[in-house]
Amino acid sequence: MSTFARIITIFWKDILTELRAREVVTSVLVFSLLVVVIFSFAFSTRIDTAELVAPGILWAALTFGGVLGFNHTFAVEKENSRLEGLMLCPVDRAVIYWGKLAGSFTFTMVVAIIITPIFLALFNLPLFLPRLLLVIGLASLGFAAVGTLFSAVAINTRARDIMLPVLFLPVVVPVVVAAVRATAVVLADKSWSDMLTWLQIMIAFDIVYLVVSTLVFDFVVEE
Amino acid sequence: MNGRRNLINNLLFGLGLALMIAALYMVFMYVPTEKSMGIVQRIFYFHVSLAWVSFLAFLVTFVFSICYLRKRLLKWDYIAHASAEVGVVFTTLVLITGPIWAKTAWGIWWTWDARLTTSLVLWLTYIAYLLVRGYATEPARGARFGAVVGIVGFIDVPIVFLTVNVWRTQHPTTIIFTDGITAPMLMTLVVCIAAFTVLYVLLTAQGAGLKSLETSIKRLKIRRTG
Amino acid sequence: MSENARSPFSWAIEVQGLTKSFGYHPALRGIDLQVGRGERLVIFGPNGAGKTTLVKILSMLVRPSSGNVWLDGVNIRDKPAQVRRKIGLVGHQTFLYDNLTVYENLKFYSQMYGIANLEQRIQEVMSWMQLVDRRHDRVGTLSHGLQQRASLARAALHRPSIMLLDEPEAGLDPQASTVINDVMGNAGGDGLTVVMVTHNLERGLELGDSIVILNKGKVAYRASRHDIDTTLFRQVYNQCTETG
Amino acid sequence: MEYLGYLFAAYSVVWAVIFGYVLYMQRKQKRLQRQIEMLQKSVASQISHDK
Repeated sequence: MSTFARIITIFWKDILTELRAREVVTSVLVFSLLVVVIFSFAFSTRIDTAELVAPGILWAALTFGGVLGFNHTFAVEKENSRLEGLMLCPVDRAVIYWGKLAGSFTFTMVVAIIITPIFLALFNLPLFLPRLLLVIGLASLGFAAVGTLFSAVAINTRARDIMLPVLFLPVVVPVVVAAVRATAVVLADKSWSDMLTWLQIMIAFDIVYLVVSTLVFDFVVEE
Repeated sequence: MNGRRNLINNLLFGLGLALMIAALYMVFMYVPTEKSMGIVQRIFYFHVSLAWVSFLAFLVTFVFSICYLRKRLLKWDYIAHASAEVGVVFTTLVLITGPIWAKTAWGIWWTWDARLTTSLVLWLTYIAYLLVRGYATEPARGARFGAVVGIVGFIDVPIVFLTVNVWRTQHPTTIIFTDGITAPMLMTLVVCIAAFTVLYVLLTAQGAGLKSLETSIKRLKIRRTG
Repeated sequence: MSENARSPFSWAIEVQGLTKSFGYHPALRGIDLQVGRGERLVIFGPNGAGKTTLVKILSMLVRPSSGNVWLDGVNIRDKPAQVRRKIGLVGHQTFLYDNLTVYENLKFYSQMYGIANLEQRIQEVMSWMQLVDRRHDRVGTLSHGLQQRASLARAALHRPSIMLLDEPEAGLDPQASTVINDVMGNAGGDGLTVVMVTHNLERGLELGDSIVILNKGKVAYRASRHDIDTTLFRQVYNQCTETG
Repeated sequence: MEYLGYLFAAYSVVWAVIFGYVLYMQRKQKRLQRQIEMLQKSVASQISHDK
């Protein structure tokens, strides 16, 4: 069986477990919504200022939600020593990374796709913004690339719930900045060329982190 | 071997001391006061030297992290770890002296300029590096995780810099000198950077030596107690 | 040359000068060991003797600090994927996903191992472990003994030539114990080599062709079943467990 | 010249922190030295004990 088929196997296993347990998506969804609500109060948002603060609030919610979700990525494998079971399989360690990455990327996307329309409605912004989907996709990929790697690091530390955000947040600063700016461009209905730089930054970040994580993942999981 | 190492250490120490005295002399006596900003501009020499050397420290951590993961020799890890520690201390100083200078030069403590933001992110990343080592369930794991963070975190630096640069296009950094940098200023800066580089090398070597000693002692203790 | 290539008629497991330390703690301090094909080796030893570490190195979950390991004549450093196919491991835990059914778990692992005719093979191992009527139960709902049997099924899926059992009897029901007897009994016949770590002296002595006592990361005693000196064995074992 | 205080503050902080770090390393070294002495003693006592 090919490498790709094995990545899909791990991915499908994660989807199936998530469909049964509904642990990750539900909790992340609720948490992200709460962040949106709290930030709206914190900035005492009115409709006329919405466009200014909205991108920031959306991405704060998705970033913190992401941290919560990625905590789960490898915590699931730690139970029952399942990670050892995976490690026994005659596959390249990068396959395990990509399989887990596919799962966490999907969960991040699902949460973002549900949260964003709710969020836009709450702030009386236009709901149908196809360009936003591209921004969400690129940012989620960057989040998942870093989050999956650091999730595997964090599960083998004490105080692992704290370790993940401490590792994850500084590194994803470029993605957060780029996603906020690109979202602002979309909300203000400006042209493609205005968001091009931000999209490029996200693409560069995604590629760099997918490559580097693939290379170093081996050292994270191998004793 | 040990004797030679001691000699090198003493020579470096002497050199460092001489350079540091020279640097202080140049900063306070030799270099003329910059016209537009006045005397406070003299913070610049140490501030910039510290920033450069902390960047060098993280570069060393990056390189030795890669070496450690390839060969798994503990001595590479000691150097990477010690270097990151010194880097964090120096970056902390950059983040303290920066605002003091900024307050007088620009009238604000902090601005989300590319350099400042990058330094802050760098500082947070290497705090995470030290934390992940401290919280790892085994020292061998800590070394591996540290190396991974040391690599991934360092690669982030140019991306952060680029991003923040585009994000905030107005640069306060362009108005450091109204007349451009003069020869005495450049000389002073070079001597300061040299002094801090030597200090960095001394501190890192000392730190790595301590880590190596600590490990041998722990191993001996375990062997004795069974 | 001799470092890497071994003749095809070599040992099933050959370990040379193996050491492993976790940070400051030496877990293994120089192990030399040969296990023949079809041999059933039982490893005893007090807690912290390095038994689990040894098993984890043999199953390539942990990489050695120094020394060499050959499985079926292949150095484990050289061809990890090829070596991993030879190994079946039953550890302290099942490695199974509670939310998936027995069948789904086995299917997941078959796909990861790239097993041909996987439906047929899953059917085979399930009937061997008497799990067929529980195939659509989620693993989380099964008793500990049944879970352990599912774990054995998982380990046997890819027809490993070397089966590593790390205290498989912990919390096992009698029926599952007979399955282990079965595994151990089958060994040799179809060339299956078994290494079992256990605390149960009687069963270990009864099932093993040869036995090893590990203590403080070293081999303290080694004998085959035929020439085992029971009094010496007891003496060494008691000594180890007292000081350990 | 009112900014002289700032200049003074900046340089004092630099020296204080570097000095603190050196002190921290020195204390660590002393602690390790003590541990070595303890180990030496225990080795010595064991050797005399064995005799």
